[in-house]
Amino acid sequence: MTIDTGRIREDFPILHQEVHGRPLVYLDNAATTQKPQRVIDALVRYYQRDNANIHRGIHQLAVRATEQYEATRSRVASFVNAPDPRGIVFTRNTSEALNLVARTWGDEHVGEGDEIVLTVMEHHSNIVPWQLLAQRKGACLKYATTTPDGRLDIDHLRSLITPRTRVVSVTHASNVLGTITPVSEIAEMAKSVGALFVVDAAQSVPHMAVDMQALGCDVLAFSAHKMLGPTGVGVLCAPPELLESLPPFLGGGEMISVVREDASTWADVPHKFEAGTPNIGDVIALNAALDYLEELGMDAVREHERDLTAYALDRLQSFGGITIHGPLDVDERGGAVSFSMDEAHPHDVSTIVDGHGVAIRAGHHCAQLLMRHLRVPATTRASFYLYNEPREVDALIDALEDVRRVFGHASARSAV
Amino acid sequence: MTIDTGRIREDFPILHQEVHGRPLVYLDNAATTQKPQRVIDALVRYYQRDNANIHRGIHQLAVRATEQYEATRSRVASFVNAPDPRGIVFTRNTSEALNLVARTWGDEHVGEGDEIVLTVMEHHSNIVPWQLLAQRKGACLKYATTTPDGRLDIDHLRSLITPRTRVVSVTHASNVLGTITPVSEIAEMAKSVGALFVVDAAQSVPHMAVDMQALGCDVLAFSAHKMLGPTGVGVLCAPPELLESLPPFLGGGEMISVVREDASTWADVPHKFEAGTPNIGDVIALNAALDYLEELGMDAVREHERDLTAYALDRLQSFGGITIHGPLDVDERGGAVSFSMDEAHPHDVSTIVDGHGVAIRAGHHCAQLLMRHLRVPATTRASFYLYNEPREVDALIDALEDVRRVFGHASARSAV
Amino acid sequence: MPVPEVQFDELYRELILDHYRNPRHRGTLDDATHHAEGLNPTCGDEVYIDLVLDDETVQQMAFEGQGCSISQASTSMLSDMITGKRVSEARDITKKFEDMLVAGQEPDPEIGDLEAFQGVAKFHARIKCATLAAKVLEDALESPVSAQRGG
Amino acid sequence: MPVPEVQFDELYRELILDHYRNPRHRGTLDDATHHAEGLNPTCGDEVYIDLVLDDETVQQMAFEGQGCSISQASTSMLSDMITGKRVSEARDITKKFEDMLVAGQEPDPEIGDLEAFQGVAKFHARIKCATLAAKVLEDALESPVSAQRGG
Ligand SMILES: Cc1ncc(COP(=O)(O)O)c(C=O)c1O
Ligand SMILES: Cc1ncc(COP(=O)(O)O)c(C=O)c1O
Repeated sequence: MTIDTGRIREDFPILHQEVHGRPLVYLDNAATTQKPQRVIDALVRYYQRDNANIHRGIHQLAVRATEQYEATRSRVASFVNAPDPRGIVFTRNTSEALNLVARTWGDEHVGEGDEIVLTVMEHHSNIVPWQLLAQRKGACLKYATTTPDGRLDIDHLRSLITPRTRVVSVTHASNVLGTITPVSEIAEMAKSVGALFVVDAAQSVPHMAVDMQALGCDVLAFSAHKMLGPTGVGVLCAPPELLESLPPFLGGGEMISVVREDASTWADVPHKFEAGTPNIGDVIALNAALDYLEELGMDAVREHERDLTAYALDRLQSFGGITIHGPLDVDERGGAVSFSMDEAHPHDVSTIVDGHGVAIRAGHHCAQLLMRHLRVPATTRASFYLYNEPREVDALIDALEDVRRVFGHASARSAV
Repeated sequence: MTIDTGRIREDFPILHQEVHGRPLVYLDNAATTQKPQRVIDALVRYYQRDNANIHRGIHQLAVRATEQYEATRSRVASFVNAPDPRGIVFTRNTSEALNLVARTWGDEHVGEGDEIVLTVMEHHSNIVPWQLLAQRKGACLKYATTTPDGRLDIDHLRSLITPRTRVVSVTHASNVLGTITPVSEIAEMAKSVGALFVVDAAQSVPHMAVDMQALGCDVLAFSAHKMLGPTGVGVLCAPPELLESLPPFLGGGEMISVVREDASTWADVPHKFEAGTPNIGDVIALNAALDYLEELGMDAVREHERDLTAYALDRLQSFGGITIHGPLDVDERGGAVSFSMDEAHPHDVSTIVDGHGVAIRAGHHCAQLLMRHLRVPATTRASFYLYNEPREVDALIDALEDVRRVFGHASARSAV
Repeated sequence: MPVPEVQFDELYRELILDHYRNPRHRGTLDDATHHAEGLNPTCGDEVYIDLVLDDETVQQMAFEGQGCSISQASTSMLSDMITGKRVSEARDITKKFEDMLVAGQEPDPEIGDLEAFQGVAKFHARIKCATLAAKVLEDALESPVSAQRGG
Repeated sequence: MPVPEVQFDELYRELILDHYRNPRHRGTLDDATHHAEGLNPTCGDEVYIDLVLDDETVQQMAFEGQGCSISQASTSMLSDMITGKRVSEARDITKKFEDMLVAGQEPDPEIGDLEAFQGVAKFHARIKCATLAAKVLEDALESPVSAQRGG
């Protein structure tokens, strides 16, 4: 099955607008994706028909809301082939999921002199929680580097893993380089020293079929808003036994069993990790996003993005004066394409491109370590999703020509 | 200005449905409130027109989303008269806001033998985070009791405050008893010993005009979903200087300034406390809820609920065989009315009442300490909001008659 | 007052209300050989079960607890049903009772009066009230008192 | 290729591009009496400013930094503008420059060439790029080097 973007784009009302008098070309999907009408309808339906607080209510609305909320949990588990729905915790976003693991598992199992292995291409959300843990515990952080062509240097990663390694946490797909990492291989390295293996799947689960058990990771984290779902929902997946062994993260309503004056006992997982009223409406709407993705098929999504990425890499390379950061082989990468233009800073590129209705991102992409590693202050990034079309790549290239006109003009003049 | 529920109910699509063949009567507003079409429209508009990740984007959608997100922050600050929008942090819910304070301020300032003063009527969300803190630090918890008529025993509270008191955290309005607490008076007690004064305003901000600076508290916490807003947004209000002095809570994107391999520096408040992609859509929709409330006027909302509560207390008292928990004077209470029926357990009451289309709540209401204090296993609770009408109280009373028929019938029969 | 669509008589069968009003086997057993307790955190129902097991047979059962009619009546009725039965039969009855409630199966004749709870299956928020006793009983059958004291 | 609706020539005025290509006063000052640095965390722009203040006058200014055309050109142009001015005048210019950008006010004649940045006020995401130099300069004017070394 292939993706018919003509039909698909009908489902995304936001795409049918003009920006600065030009049709919107949305190429900032690594930051967040747009939502199909079906997801918006799910929100509307929830608030117009079923809204109630969950878990404790006996009345009809509470029963309906609870059943729909829990249905998303089961659906998420099967979407990534997690071992058990009881191992699915809804957080605000990927960042919170990673913090949860660092706070609970980390504080229990990481001690002075222990090692946490990351990579230089991690998003800040997969760095800072571990830094804070390392500071609390006197542990140390090690970063695997990348190869000159932008892949993960797996030999370097292997050399960092020692018997003192307690946590290995890596991104499954880089939000800057696009690089897909060999997660199963890393899983074995982590397992061989008994380290917890965490995968930041924020950029993989939305774009390809991910089977958590096949990957062999202990923890998988991702965000609904990057996969057609609403903002405000993150997912933490782990085996329920792992979660059961952890101390609580946030305290409050819903996560307790018995509260006494001096101490309390905890509810069963996953509720133990969902303190207070959850983001019920958005969790329920996530189910509609998963519906949408499953109907298309994640393999078709992957194939579509691979083709589009190949086309984009091609056009950028033949444009000239552009450095592409990350692998050029589309089998080793996802659809986030970062580049630098000789004549202009990424922010200037982004401003001019925006003037053409083309939304891309410029900056450090929450990956300052990688920027330093690449020796660039920032990059320009275009990132694709299932509704993007080759003509949108063309629109980007046209806009880049305008960047060259504005900035090239200046250099021509200054040469006079 | 008074509230015209006839007109208002037009704005709430969910209210116009039948449940079990009877018109829905929604009296579970302390758990969560329903949403006016305007709030639903704001969500739809955001996802159909403006959706983008905020703060780092240069393109049009990112600019629009960022401006609307920050506009809600300013609006929230003025809604509760907080000292500065930079002191408004968006969390998932009240529970997370309270955990944030306990983790950051608590871990910095509370030590062994220090005291944390709460009340027996606190929601678990205002107990468990402090218990976890006390356990981490070897601090001790003290609980102010209630008077026999269900008010806070202010003399008892005063007697608990000592020079070792580091935190005083109390609810502004009880979600079980309805009781409104004398917050300004408690603020002075807390200030006199230099304790941090935290107010759980989850049940007050939605129902009455709250002026944070007039109350004199350091921290105010509440939830959007209890005040016409979507699920998934909580608010923490504090002076920006207080927040600046705190260590970070969650680490990740958006909350950093510079990330280096071994350590990082933090963004300015409030961003330092908003790690990762926030719940952008729902924060923006909260603004529409505040619009709605401000147009009605919080004094009118309060008056409407007071009248309705008076009517409900009256009808329940004259029903007979019912014990009302909490003050009977409507000037000292909000619209959460808990009661026990002689002949039936709250869950049985709730099931039968639901059969009449009336949504109420039964259970411990996340207030197990209070249940023990009241010597009841659970209570039945009806709670009102701006769209409720006296005829809905009548519907509840009719349903309670059916409870009496079912359970009274049995006792009559067993007497044969 | 119009009669509601929901048939409460299906849920609150006379037999259930009778066990709620007049619980059988309520109390504790000084010579209990097995014991377990359980709590339904979502609604606060509590059940404590004492058993005297002898020769693979349930000689006696007693319970304490608090909660709604469904949780208390089901415990009472279960105690009636299993007293004098072999442990394996008690397990069987408990399992079939749960199957009726959770999986919505037609009641097995073996569960006797417990079929009165069949209506609960339709009230999703109340199923846990009815399965609490079953869970605690299953637990008690596995939990010798001496082991608890020793542990 | 159709011409876009947005008038980039308003933003990228020739004078700005010229300062970006050929920054004035770039470097450091060994005998700096005042110093400050600033970072725009949302976009990574960096500016470092050295000053020699003497007799309440800005004798010299030099800067280093990296970032977009707006952040670097504005620093360059500011350095041109304030060199030789009294400290109070430098503050005044800086303030008026910010007023134009943030408050959207008409440029005060006193800010001279800096009025080239007026177009930035319409590009909300870029205002911070232009105010960075102003903020770091204000900071530098208050930050004697000796105090920093001492502190
Ligand atoms: C008084 C009080 N505090 C705190 C909370 C917790 O709010 P949330 O579940 O939104 O975190 C509630 C809501 O149930 C409440 O009524
Ligand atoms: C690889 C990666 N990890 C983590 C995150 C953080 O996701 P969120 O902002 O939803 O917490 C992102 C999103 O920017 C990402 O691309």
